[in-house]
Amino acid sequence: MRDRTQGRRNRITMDLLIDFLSRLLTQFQSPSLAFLIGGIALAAAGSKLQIPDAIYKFCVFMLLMRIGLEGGMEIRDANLGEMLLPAAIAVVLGCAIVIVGRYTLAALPGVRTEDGIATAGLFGAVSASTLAAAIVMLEEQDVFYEAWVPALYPFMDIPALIVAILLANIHLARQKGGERERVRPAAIIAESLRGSALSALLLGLVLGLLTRPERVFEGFYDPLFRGFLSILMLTMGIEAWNRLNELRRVAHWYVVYSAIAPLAHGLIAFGLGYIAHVLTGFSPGGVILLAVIAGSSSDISGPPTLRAAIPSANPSAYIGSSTSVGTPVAIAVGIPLYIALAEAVFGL
Amino acid sequence: MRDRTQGRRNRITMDLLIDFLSRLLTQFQSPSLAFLIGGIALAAAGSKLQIPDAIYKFCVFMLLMRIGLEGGMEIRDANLGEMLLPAAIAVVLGCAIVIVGRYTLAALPGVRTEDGIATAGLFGAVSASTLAAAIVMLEEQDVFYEAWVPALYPFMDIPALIVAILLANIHLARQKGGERERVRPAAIIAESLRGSALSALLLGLVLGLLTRPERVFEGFYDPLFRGFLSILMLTMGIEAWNRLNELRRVAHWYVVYSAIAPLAHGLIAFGLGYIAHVLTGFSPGGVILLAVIAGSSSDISGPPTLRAAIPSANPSAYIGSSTSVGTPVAIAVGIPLYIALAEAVFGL
Amino acid sequence: MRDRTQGRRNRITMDLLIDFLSRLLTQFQSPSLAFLIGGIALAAAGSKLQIPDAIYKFCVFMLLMRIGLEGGMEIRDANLGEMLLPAAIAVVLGCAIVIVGRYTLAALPGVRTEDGIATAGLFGAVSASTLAAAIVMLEEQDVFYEAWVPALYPFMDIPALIVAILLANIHLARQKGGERERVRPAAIIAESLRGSALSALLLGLVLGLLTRPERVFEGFYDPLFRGFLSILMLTMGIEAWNRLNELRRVAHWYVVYSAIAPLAHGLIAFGLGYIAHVLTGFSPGGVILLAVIAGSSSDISGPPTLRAAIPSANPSAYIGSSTSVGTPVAIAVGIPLYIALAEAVFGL
Amino acid sequence: MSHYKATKVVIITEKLILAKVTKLIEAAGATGYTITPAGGMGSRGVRSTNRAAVIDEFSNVKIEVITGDKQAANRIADEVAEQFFENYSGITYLEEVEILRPHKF
Amino acid sequence: MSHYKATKVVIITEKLILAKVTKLIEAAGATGYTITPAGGMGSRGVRSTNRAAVIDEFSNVKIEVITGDKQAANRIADEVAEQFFENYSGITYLEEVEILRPHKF
Amino acid sequence: MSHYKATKVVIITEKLILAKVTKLIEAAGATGYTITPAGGMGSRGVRSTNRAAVIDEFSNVKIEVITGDKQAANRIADEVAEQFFENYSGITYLEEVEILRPHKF
Ligand SMILES: Nc1ncnc2c1ncn2[C@@H]1O[C@H](COP(=O)(O)O)[C@@H](O)[C@H]1O
Ligand SMILES: Nc1ncnc2c1ncn2[C@@H]1O[C@H](COP(=O)(O)O)[C@@H](O)[C@H]1O
Ligand SMILES: Nc1ncnc2c1ncn2[C@@H]1O[C@H](COP(=O)(O)O)[C@@H](O)[C@H]1O
Ligand code: NA
Ligand code: NA
Ligand code: NA
Repeated sequence: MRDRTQGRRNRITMDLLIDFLSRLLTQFQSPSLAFLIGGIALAAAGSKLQIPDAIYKFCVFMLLMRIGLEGGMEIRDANLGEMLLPAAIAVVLGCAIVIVGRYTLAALPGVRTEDGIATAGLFGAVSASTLAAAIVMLEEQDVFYEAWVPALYPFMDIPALIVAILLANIHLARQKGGERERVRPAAIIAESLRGSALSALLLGLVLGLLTRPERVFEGFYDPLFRGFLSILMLTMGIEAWNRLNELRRVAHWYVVYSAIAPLAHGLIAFGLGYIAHVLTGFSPGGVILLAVIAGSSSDISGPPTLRAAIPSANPSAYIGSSTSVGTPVAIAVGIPLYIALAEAVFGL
Repeated sequence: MRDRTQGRRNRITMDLLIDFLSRLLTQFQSPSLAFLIGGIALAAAGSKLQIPDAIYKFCVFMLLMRIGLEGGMEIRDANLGEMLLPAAIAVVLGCAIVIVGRYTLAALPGVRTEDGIATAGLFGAVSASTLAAAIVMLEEQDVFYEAWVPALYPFMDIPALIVAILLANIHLARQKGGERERVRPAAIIAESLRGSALSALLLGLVLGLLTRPERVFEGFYDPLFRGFLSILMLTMGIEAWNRLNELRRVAHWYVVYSAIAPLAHGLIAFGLGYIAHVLTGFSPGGVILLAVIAGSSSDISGPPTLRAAIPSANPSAYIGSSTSVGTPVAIAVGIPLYIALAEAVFGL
Repeated sequence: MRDRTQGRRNRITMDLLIDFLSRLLTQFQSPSLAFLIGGIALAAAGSKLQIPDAIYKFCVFMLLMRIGLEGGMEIRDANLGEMLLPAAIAVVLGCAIVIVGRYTLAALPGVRTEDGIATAGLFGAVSASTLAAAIVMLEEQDVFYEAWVPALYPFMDIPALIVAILLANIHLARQKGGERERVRPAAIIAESLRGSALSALLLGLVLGLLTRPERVFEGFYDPLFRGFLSILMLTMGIEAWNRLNELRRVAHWYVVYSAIAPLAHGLIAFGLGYIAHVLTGFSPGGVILLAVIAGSSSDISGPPTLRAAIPSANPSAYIGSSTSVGTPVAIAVGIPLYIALAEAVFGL
Repeated sequence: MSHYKATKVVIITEKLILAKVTKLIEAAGATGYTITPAGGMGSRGVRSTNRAAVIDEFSNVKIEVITGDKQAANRIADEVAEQFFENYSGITYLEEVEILRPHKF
Repeated sequence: MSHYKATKVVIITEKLILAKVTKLIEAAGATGYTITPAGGMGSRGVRSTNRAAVIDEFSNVKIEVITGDKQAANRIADEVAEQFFENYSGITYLEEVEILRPHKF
Repeated sequence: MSHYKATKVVIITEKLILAKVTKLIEAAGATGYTITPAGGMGSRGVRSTNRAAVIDEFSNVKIEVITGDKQAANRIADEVAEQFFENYSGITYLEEVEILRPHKF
């Protein structure tokens, strides 16, 4: 009797797993992933193809402005009360990822504590390109999410960076035996909001909220979104490969952390998102995006912030980890994984 | 009896005014203005968001090529005789603005005559971005204008620059007591037409006139117009703020002039355009654009021309005036004003 | 009796010629040609209009990615066996053009043999912008061609460059009386494929073949194709004029060769393509594109390859020839000629 | 015109700290400086210009300061090295130059 | 190879007058010059590179001329300063350099 | 800090051969180099920056190498000139500089 139940259970688990794996597989046909992998392959083959710097910056601007505008326009008649719980989760996750990451990394052999803190900081922070890729993939499959979800970005990004800088200062003060430098969170918040990525996102949000940008959104920012994302993915792929040799100079444990952390963070966020789904009706698409945000690691605005605030940390370690391993894993494995998981869990 | 008439008149005036103000208010929802103000706000907040130089230049090219192509295609079967009177008004206005401006500015305390001449020259000349913003706002509201109206641009721009250079040479010759340098208008005209802005506009006109660019116009230049304008507005806003501190080094009277002159010029042009409307049937949309052209102050091609031709004039004065005050006023106040006025006058 | 037949024949020939010329004439209304000529005219007039370097590079990327993606998507269910004969023709033509060109040029007075070899090499190689212009013109007229035809590009380009480098080394070895340097074709092939142009084309092909980029293709790469081509044509026109004075420093015979060679190569390729049409049903559109590829001369990736591999050849000679004369002739005369010829021959 | 000796301080470092370095330069009393974009290779690896600078702030800049006051030049070079080059990549060196208008520097 | 003394004239000024300056340089008999983009700060305020140069011609360029003829070098520096630096922002200075192939300069 | 004499080798040549030149520099034992984009005019005509570089590899770069070893500096200059300047456009020259931390170069 017990054996039969066990057998049936196994079979059901098996079915679910196969179902899940086949869903995962179809996710890999997305052109976003293809451009990312194409970029890696080109760079690995020594191709001279380069996306000009001005075009790359323009792509980032276009994507964030588009995400912001849409958010702003739809937030107009949204119930922002719903945003409270997910925003709180985002803040908590951002802080927790950095704290856990700091002690995990510092415990690994060959990892200097400052470098570990900075790396954990980037993995707590958020990648705009990963978020944009997830948005396109959700739209391709007509998965609904609340318009304010992309606006969770700063709620996770900024706390993560602040915590990282704080931990670094505590550590350095302890090391030098002297007094620790004052960290002024307000200054870091202001500095973050002034960065080009968050500036574009917030400008879009405000314009979407207060003005009537429907025509320029529908005629320009929205239709070009997918195309500029493909170019950004290509650039991130090329960059991932080019930064790989920085990783060769640091401990191998960074690679291990960077490959596992995005998925661990994403899955934890998925779980917390699921709780929000049960409690407040947070949409399945929102749960996926929350997981993507948590699983992503900052590659544009985080590094300069940390380089300026934790100068003694070695950028080869944290940039290599985030750009060369973290982002490709977060995009190529993470996004398909969360979508497939949501299909299995929510029956999308 | 007289009192009642007076009262009724007052009431009608009042109604008209309220009507006008409410129309003016709705104009402010245009995303073009929003992006301009957004740019100012970002720069004021110290944001690091920057539009790459190559993208900015590309935006300007796209807008002028699009304006030129449309003009060229529609001019094919236009009655160009109609253009004569407005073109003459444009030439006269361009010269008059500079001459009046020169004496107005020179009479103000703390203004060096050369600097005043150069400033008046820029306010007589034309801003391509302001013109593009007006075109989009007219299209948003389906206001008709003759296709050749944007081609009035050089008819006001070039005479204004020539007069400014002429006045400067006369002044400098008088100052030095020596002979004045020869001004060769033909050389200045050629130089102006060779500038990147007018070159793009003219190339578009010629291509629109002589070839069949309908498909590339409808599939590329036209649909992207609105979007690239939004980016240009953002850039102009950022630039306006960044140039403000140049104004701090010069007399405050520049600010006063730059805030009043655009509207004064625009309203005078509106009046002259109205006369052309009565005499030759010049369209209300054309009257608006004529006012916009007159009210705009050159910010791309004018400054280098004047810097080269009037080297002793202080660029902080004239560029600060035009870019930081003139252009924002011309776009944010001028355009809505002329449209609202046309609605009141022509009952659009 | 004989006279009457002769007369009738003459009349038919005459009719065909008039028909052909009138078809040729309508080809000239294409905006692609207009932008090319516009660029030449602007540069000749001393205009300061410039397309920023980043935008130019982006245009090239967009065009080649679009050509590649479409090719890749349609190749999926193509019969690639059909490609064999045209590909073989492409290889043979690429080699033959260089060999014949080398001896032709070396026989002309004032031409150094190395310079002649490098020039012939560029004319054997392929111009991506010319190919893109032809594709747009065929689409404008709804002329069908097999999706794999643009992929013939590397089959002519790479052999031509290899043969040129080989001939140069043989010549230099003979000159120095010493041993000739080893040419490693594999290295040259790898180097060519790594160039930015072929990299983009191949990446597009692979992505089109293996993933599902339909939406990004239809929403971005395809609709923007025509527009970016117009900007590329403008740039090539400006460049053609700017490089003209390099030609002034070398023998006039380069101009003669560069004006005749593109058409000669194109017509020979048309003939060979016609044979493939008869033998294997190669489409008329394919025949036109084959002629365009053969008639085009490399202007982006060929020059650096030759400069690196044949350092003693004078770049003024070969770049001037290809960019200033070869490309304009290939686009403005060649493409219309082959289309008109195909209309006459195949009755499109 | 007669010519005068002056000193040029050259600093090649990360763009990220440009603002801090120019502040230091201004504080040292220099009348101006010139900035050029730069890439390079040094003990901390290669820094490229041109290609998509995903992290723009990490490319190099070259800052040149001309001053008639040799002491100030030394001070700038020493202070920049001390304050920044432990943690940021960078080099600094001095050159002798000849200027025309000593009041300008 | 043996080395020879030569002089390098450096001119940092507004892009707007680049053509005029290079004409002056060529007229002075120099065999060449090198141009690099530059930003900077001086008595006439800050000039940035990189960000959208709405008025492109106002950013700086750095022009370097190497010549074996010290007189020509002095002449170039003096004339540029005289002709342009009253109205345009700019500085000029000279450096001693060592060249390899004196016929080139 | 005390200062030390060192030599700066400057090479201005075509971007196309940048990789080969830096390889030669590294082989000569230099600890680093700095690269700036450049345009210019010389015996082989004008090379522009900025405008659409249809053939990008033909614009110029300026490469600067600082080394405490005067012999190495001479060797770099001589070898670059010998190996490349017959066929590629370019110049090279040396300058004396003063460095702060001799172990770095
Ligand atoms: N020996 C050198 N010669 C010229 N430039 C150097 C040298 N060493 C370092 N640099 C420049 O200084 C930057 C920082 O050097 P480093 O701190 O050693 O990585 C490098 O990226 C180069 O641009
Ligand atoms: N002391 C200095 N050191 C280095 N560069 C300077 C100095 N003074 C001026 N410059 C450069 O020369 C340009 C014009 O200077 P000015 O005419 O003083 O505004 C500035 O933008 C700087 O690039
Ligand atoms: N006399 C010179 N002064 C400064 N730079 C020069 C000089 N001659 C040549 N150059 C630079 O070196 C490059 C190559 O010179 P060339 O090989 O003579 O064409 C030129 O494009 C200039 O950038
Ligand atoms: Na994260
Ligand atoms: Na005006
Ligand atoms: Na060919």
